[in-house]
Amino acid sequence: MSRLEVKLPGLLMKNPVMPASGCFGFGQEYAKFYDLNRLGAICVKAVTVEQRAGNPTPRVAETPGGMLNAIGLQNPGLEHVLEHELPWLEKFDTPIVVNIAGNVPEDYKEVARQISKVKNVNAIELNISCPNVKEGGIAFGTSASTAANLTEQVKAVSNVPVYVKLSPNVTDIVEIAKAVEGAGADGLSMINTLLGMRIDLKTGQPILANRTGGLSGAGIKPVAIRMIHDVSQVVNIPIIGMGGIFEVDDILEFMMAGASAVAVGTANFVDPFACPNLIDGLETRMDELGIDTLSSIVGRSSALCNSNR
Amino acid sequence: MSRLEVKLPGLLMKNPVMPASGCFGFGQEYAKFYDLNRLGAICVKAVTVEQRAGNPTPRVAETPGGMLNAIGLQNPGLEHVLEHELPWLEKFDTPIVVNIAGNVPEDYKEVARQISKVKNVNAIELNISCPNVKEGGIAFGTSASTAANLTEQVKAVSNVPVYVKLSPNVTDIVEIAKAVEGAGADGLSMINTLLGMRIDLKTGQPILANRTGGLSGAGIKPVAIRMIHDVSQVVNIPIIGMGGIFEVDDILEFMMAGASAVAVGTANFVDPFACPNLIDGLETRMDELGIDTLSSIVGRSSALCNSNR
Amino acid sequence: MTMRTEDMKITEQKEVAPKIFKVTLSGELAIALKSPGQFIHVQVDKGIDPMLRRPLSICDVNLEKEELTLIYRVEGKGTKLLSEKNIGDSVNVLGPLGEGFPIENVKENDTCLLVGGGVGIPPLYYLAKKLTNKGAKVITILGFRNAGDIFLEEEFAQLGEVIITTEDGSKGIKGFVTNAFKGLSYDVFYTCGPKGMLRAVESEAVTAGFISLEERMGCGVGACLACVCDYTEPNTETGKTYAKICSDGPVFKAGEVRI
Amino acid sequence: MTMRTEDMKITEQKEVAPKIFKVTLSGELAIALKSPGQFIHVQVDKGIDPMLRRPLSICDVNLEKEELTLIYRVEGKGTKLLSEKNIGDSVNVLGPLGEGFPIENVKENDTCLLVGGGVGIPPLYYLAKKLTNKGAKVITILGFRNAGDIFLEEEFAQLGEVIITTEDGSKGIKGFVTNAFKGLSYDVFYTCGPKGMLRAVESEAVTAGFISLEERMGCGVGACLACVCDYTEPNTETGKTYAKICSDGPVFKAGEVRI
Ligand SMILES: Cc1cc2nc3c(=O)[nH]c(=O)nc-3n(C[C@H](O)[C@H](O)[C@H](O)COP(=O)(O)OP(=O)(O)OC[C@H]3O[C@@H](n4cnc5c(N)ncnc54)[C@H](O)[C@@H]3O)c2cc1C
Ligand SMILES: Cc1cc2nc3c(=O)[nH]c(=O)nc-3n(C[C@H](O)[C@H](O)[C@H](O)COP(=O)(O)OP(=O)(O)OC[C@H]3O[C@@H](n4cnc5c(N)ncnc54)[C@H](O)[C@@H]3O)c2cc1C
Ligand SMILES: Cc1cc2nc3c(=O)[nH]c(=O)nc-3n(C[C@H](O)[C@H](O)[C@H](O)COP(=O)(O)O)c2cc1C
Ligand SMILES: Cc1cc2nc3c(=O)[nH]c(=O)nc-3n(C[C@H](O)[C@H](O)[C@H](O)COP(=O)(O)O)c2cc1C
Ligand code: FES
Ligand code: FES
Repeated sequence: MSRLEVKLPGLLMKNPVMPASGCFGFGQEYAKFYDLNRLGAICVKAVTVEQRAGNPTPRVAETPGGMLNAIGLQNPGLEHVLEHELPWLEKFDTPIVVNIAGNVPEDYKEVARQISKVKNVNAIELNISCPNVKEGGIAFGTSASTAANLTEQVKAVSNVPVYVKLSPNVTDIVEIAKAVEGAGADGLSMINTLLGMRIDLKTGQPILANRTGGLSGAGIKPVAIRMIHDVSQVVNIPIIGMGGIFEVDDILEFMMAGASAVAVGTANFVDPFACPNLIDGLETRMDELGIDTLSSIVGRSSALCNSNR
Repeated sequence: MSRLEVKLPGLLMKNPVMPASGCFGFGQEYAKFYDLNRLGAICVKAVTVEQRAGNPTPRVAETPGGMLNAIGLQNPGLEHVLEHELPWLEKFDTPIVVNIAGNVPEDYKEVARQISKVKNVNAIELNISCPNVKEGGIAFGTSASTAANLTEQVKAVSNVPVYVKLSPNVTDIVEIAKAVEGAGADGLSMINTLLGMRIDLKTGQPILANRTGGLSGAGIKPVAIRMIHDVSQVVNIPIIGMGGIFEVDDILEFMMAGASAVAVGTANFVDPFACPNLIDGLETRMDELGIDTLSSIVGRSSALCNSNR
Repeated sequence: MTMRTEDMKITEQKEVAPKIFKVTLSGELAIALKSPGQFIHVQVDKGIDPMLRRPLSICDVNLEKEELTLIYRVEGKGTKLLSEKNIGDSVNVLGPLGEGFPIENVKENDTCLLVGGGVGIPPLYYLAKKLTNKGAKVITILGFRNAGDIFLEEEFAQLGEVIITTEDGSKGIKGFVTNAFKGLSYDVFYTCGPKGMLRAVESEAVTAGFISLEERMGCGVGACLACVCDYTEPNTETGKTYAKICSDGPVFKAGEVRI
Repeated sequence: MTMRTEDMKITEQKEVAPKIFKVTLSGELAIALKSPGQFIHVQVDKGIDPMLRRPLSICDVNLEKEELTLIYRVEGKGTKLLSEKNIGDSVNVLGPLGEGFPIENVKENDTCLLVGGGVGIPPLYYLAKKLTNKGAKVITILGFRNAGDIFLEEEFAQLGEVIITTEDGSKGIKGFVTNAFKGLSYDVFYTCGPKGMLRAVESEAVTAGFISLEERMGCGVGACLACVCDYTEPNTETGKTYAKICSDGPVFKAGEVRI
């Protein structure tokens, strides 16, 4: 096993880095910059049954150390993804994770059923945490019982492992994580964006047409680390960690906090080469810190915490 | 009435800027840099019945665009504050807000009863949102009914207006705000810090001795703006806004979002002159934006929202 | 593949009108341009604040010196920081991005009407050069708020007729760019500027033409869907109902998308 | 009041040992110093990342030229950024802060033992100068990891006897600073360095002395309570059970606080 390899349900990753859903389209744009086989995995934009138009523009606003987005799950719909996007990805031999969303449980199930039959789909990421849509999305992610119920239904129709993507906009993320684990989730993805707003001083109105948006970027990292740490202490399923990863050290920090792999979102916008650059920087930094293999530090903080008690 | 003046229950402020609790001690340190009369008000560190030792060190850690703190409500205790800190503040004629905390409702009531009798105390800030103590603190701030109950009890024994300081670490801050308003709160302070963590890569352990800490600083501003906006749409009591105020524009953004005054925390550490500098910059920026008086923009976004529907 | 990132060195930086700066950047990226109207995504500073890149149109290209020129207005934090960079400093540039103004169908002696407002004017300059190179005739209408704001007038004048409009009438025709349309005849139009202006131009113009849009952007390369606009009709080739301004645009056929 | 903030200009910046830099800052703040062992709180960069100031001890002061010198190790982001600043650049400095080493009670011909480890050494240099100015005799023990890390040796040698210890024995006495204590006689000791070293020095030393502590800081001025440590006994004057390292310290009487 190589130093960078990590193994998660459905995902044998040559390195722990995948792009985060919604920040990488279906891969075609960034394939113009580098070979996507360099990635540990690819996580694509949320897919819904029908094509979705998303929210009006402006859809993004900058914040100190971060950005808000309110895309609103715009996507070409399940059929188009099955016919065009996933086939295009067949030429790569890196695992594919498909993020799925919907308004009602039936929508999620429909997407999960069909997507998980596709031969190059290795896992589903169940998005119960999109803050930018009126129905579905975050509404499923803020109640433990609703989240567990949806997880169970989606698991029942999926042929591939299901990672549940949690919302940080909750009082007790540990409770929700435990509930979805109990409902059969194979893993967790955390965190989605924090709800935020920016006001345009010239108009006194929110910059985003949707008024609120999801906060991502460097500034949210400590919130993600805290939640991943807390959740990794109590669940026995792996966590894909994300939220503000911009530097090589951030990857190691997420893994020490309890993540088994990581996803990089906003950083792709700052530098289209963010993912391969981070991957390339990992080994040197591991040498400096005396880390032999990544698999040895995964959940290290969790292990140490336990032995400290 | 001057351009910068704002009027809140118990607080006639010559400008909308006060230091945030815990970031300004009891005023003595920053009085070495400038005349505290320049401030719109002064909010002092949390006071508890007994002297408290707080958490072990390290108590602070830096994050991208922010910082974590886990002071743990260290303070010299009610008696000392009554005998030394508040009398020292008598020489200023700017309103004083005292932040109070405790482990159980009786503690809060005891501090509120005694503090609100002091002649230079103009308001109480009820801290139900400290993330860094085991008992009390945030535990009161994450349940609407507990928060309302405590508010009611403290109101009953207070001779001065009570501002309830809300925690952002909740699923539904609007519900909590409405509950404390219903329980008699005269105003709200929001937001306290977001729970966060940083890991030291050399040890694999959290940097803070307390493991988790409260995230403050520029990066949390959009979260604060969102919460203040949402709450200001439904409550009829004023909001003191805080969370990442570093620039003059931030003050205006908070006020347009729905705040009636603002508090500046972490920025004091970056620049001891942060508060007076922000105050000095307000009028020029108001001129540029064509804002006549601050009282005219307070809650402007709230008013506009309503008219948009 | 021509899109890339590159640290480009500033070889010129000057204020050409109040708050309007002209900056010249040197690097190989300059020669990768496909068409006038393309833009670059500029990282004005390392670090996390500002976080996002800033989209700025390419105003001129010097292929020999491997330089490109931008003209930008200082709006907020990012453009302010850019204006504070000095000659010799570098900025990281992602580009060239987007689909620019098509000029393939313009024939020698065709008359092209170029209509620009404010910082929508810069991309029209390289367009004007390309068109005149092809032997086409260029008439340019440049709209400004007032006489003090005017820039690029002389440069355009060397390529053809220039009509200035100012909102306050302090120079040229008073009012908006469309006030200058009367009596002009042309074969195609190209326009870039604020949305209101684009709408007015689209409805006043009597020929086919092309408009260049602006929108807040995330990635700049088509991956994040921050910058979409709706096609008036689903795109005939792809069936798509929306376009990404960063990669399908910023230039569209007039009438092709809703503005 | 002497505490202030000031943009100080860098007049010297050089690497004196691997990752150890010496920087000289010019400005009026330099002459506001009260005592050796005080520190300044340096804003290494404008902007929000890094956000907090960095506490660094004053290593030397030139009153005539209004300059102060720091010696710092590149640890993380902040010190790295500082090391990348060039001569002519400015950094904002808050200071001078804290209570330094008391020297009032040192008499002519007293022998003072100065014990420093790593980047705890710099503040001892200005102390040594002050002490020798008073006519006291200074013996300095400087502890390093290995011979390559050594800095300030010659400077201290000009002021008195210097004993070097290295952990790997590559120069001087092998082991820790306390290995050099045997046979020394002195009237007072002063020490600064890692906590383990301070504890060892405190327990080995046979006279009264002073220790200088480090702690992560927020404000640097006593307002945020980030940097506290416990008094071994509640302070006799104030009844306080804790001290703020930034304002009550960083220097304490040996035994006064728990380390
Ligand atoms: C394709 C394209 C080409 C452009 N070409 C030019 C040009 O040649 N000259 C010029 O002066 N301006 C141009 N603009 C507008 C320019 O991008 C904005 O003025 C600039 O991004 C503002 O950044 P700021 O940091 O100064 O303002 P801020 O308000 O601090 O910016 C905050 C965020 O909002 C975005 N933003 C703000 N205003 C705009 C806007 N009008 N369009 C897109 N994003 C915006 C910024 O990019 C940033 O992400 C162009 C925009 C686009 C989309
Ligand atoms: C009173 C005092 C005097 C000091 N004098 C010197 C000196 O003369 N020379 C020198 O090389 N170092 C000195 N230090 C240590 C120096 O402050 C840290 O090495 C430095 O802050 C690290 O910053 P960074 O950005 O490089 O590291 P990072 O790890 O990126 O810093 C992150 C945060 O942790 C804080 N931090 C990290 N390590 C320390 C530490 N050891 N002490 C306090 N805060 C820390 C930083 O200030 C910052 O807030 C002193 C510390 C104190 C408290
Ligand atoms: C523009 C944008 C679009 C996003 N779309 C999705 C999405 O479709 N599904 C999803 O689960 N998360 C989505 N996210 C959230 C990211 O996957 C990620 O959880 C979040 O941005 C935090 O990571 P970052 O700080 O590295 O960006 C989106 C984020 C951004 C910025
Ligand atoms: C070091 C520190 C100590 C704090 N102590 C308190 C406190 O005692 N009581 C309280 O209500 N809030 C406390 N806070 C929270 C601040 O008052 C404020 O709500 C928060 O820091 C957000 O504002 P800022 O981003 O401007 O710092 C503290 C914050 C910091 C950074
Ligand atoms: S900016 Fe990301 S798709 Fe256009
Ligand atoms: S750093 Fe704030 S009290 Fe010492």
